[in-house]
Amino acid sequence: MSETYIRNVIEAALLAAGQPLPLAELARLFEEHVRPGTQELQAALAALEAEYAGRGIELKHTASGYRIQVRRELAGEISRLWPERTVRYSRALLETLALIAYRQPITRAEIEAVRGVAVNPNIIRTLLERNWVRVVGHRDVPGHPELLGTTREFLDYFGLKSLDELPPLAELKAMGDINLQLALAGEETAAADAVVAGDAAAAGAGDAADGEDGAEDDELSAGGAGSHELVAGPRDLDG
Amino acid sequence: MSETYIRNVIEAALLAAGQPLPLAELARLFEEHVRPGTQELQAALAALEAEYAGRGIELKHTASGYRIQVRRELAGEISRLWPERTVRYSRALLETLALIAYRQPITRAEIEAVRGVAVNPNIIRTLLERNWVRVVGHRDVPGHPELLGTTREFLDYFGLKSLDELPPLAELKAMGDINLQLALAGEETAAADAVVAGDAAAAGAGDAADGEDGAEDDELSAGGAGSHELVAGPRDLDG
Amino acid sequence: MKPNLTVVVSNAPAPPPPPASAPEQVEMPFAVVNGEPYAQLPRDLYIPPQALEVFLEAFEGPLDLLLYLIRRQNLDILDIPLAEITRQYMQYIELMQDLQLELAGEYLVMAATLAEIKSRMLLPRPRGAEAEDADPRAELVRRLQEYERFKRAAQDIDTLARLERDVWPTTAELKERRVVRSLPQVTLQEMLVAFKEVVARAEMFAHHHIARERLSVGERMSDILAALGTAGFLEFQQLFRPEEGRMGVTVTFVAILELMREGLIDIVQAEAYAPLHVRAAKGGNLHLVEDPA
Repeated sequence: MSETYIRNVIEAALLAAGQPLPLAELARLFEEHVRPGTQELQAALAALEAEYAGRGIELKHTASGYRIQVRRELAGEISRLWPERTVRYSRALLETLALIAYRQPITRAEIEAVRGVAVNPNIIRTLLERNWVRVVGHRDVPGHPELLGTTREFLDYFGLKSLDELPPLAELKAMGDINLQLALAGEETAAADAVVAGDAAAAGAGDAADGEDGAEDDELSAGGAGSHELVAGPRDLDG
Repeated sequence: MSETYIRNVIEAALLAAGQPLPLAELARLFEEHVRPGTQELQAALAALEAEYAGRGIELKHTASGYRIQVRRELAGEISRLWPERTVRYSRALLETLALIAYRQPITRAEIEAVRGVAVNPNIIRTLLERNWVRVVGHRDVPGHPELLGTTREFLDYFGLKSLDELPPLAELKAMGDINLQLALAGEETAAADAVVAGDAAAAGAGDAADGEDGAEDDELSAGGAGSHELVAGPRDLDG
Repeated sequence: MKPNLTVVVSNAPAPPPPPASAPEQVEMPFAVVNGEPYAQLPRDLYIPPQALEVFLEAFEGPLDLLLYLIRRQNLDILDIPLAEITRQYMQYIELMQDLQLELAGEYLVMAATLAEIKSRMLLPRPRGAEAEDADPRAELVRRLQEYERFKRAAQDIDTLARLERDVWPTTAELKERRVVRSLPQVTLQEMLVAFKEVVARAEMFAHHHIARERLSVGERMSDILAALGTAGFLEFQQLFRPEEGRMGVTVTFVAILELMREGLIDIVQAEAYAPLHVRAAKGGNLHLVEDPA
């Protein structure tokens, strides 16, 4: 097996396949008695990758395997092939997707608890139809709500090898010991003085975020009970 | 516009489009103020064509435009991306293979004597084609029947260093089928690894290993046309 | 209705440009009018009602609106001036109601929650309680942070190189597809089970025995025959591989004896003390591998 031959077959196969190919499938393209080993295949892939440096295409390793894709740098030019095709996704959809991706398996009620609003059923349907999300089971609580998780297509679509490659989630900061009296007294001026404090994401240590879903559920349904009082409540506040 | 840039955009577009692109459409990919002329575009296409010499893909100019396609020379390899449904080997084939492995060198008549049925010539041919079995000589009796033995590929495929690693018959007999499966679980994965293809397909083959008895029975009873041969066969041998 | 509009404008001071040290979220465009994004409320009195509607509808819920109010003023999320934020929140709620926007129930729930927290903050703090437990804002802060991190995660996901927007899959057609059958896979275990069964079946014939174990001898016999098939004629010594050690040599020797016994090979010697040669047999008797005798 010459290196060039292996590389040529792999390149042609990745281009012909129309979907990512795992290493094992690349190996199967060769007759058994001339089948290259994993190292040879990986060397060929590395050679391809090097060849594509400085070109408009690149070799990408995603969850389902290897694919050759057009580089992001050429997005402007290539998107002109399909002027009206670019799909934009709403913030609501992306937030729902983010919750499913980072918190899977997760129920719709748990998503709603974090986002503080009901999830439009169309959003879940779109995610299911796109095959980014699937029902991975049911939570063992009354009503047996569906548990949602992401798919390999999701990873492929966003160019990820695994969920580990998702951008890291911002850390939660603990409130710490804030002097309540001070906070109350200083409230009016606090707005004016406000230092650069927005950096919740940057620092912080432990991630307290996990395993609180139950609490959120409670909260949401508890809050939902008092909905008529709400209209009156706000007025009093200003007085 | 650098030549490299023009070539990169054209290559990326042809590969992303999934259909032939005419020159005019290629030109439209570039911003108006940097749009290359026909000559520049054609020079870029010629450069691409030259680059693909000796590769698995080629640039084709058809009535509807330019297209990058897989070379015919690789049709065999690339077609393996879409294989026909895999058939499984029959029990008859596995028994024949096992007898050749354990009792080599052995003639077809000797295999038939043990199995009690005629060996379908296709079975021997399949094993020879698969390169698991070879003719190692001829027995010096009338008809000079071929003596069959296993090959190095056979050992490689099953992850054996030598035939000594096959468990002796006494040991096999002592083990129940379940124990056999347990005892061999380790070896089996080793075998799968050795073949690189040790993935989905191999696993699939393993999964499908059960419940094929119906087919085997057919074959056995087909062979059973010669159920009188069962008695005759061994006698021939004795002669 | 009008007075409310004025109130909102006066209460929405132009936010200071975000300091360079805080790579926070850029303030979301507050409205898009005729394709122009507005990051701040226009100073002039007339605001097209549709623009406000778009602005208010841009919020993903009460947590999002609260975050907007907090971030707009660069407030510390861990130390929210609750009275002020509540007041601003209520103004937006009233505005939405005045504009007769369909107000999701969650906005009203949040209004009630804010009112409740505010009133609890006026009460004396229970002694000995943990600071965070005691702070009535704690739960709200936690929810705001939790929502914000996923809001940001959504933005991060949106910046990933996405297929068909940022990067494109490639294809090259294969003109002539051939029919390919993939080879069946066999496990060692399958083969062993097959062997065990065929032997078990064979043993039902009384006069048939498959008992002898000569695995490696059999393999060596095949090797020798194959070598002779290629070379035709080999020096006796060449059949041995000393590097295999005594066991290997013995196995080879037994294999040669066995092949001779079966009449498959001949050993010839041109003259006394000349090297022995081995060749495939030209004549001889039939000897069975499984000689029942």
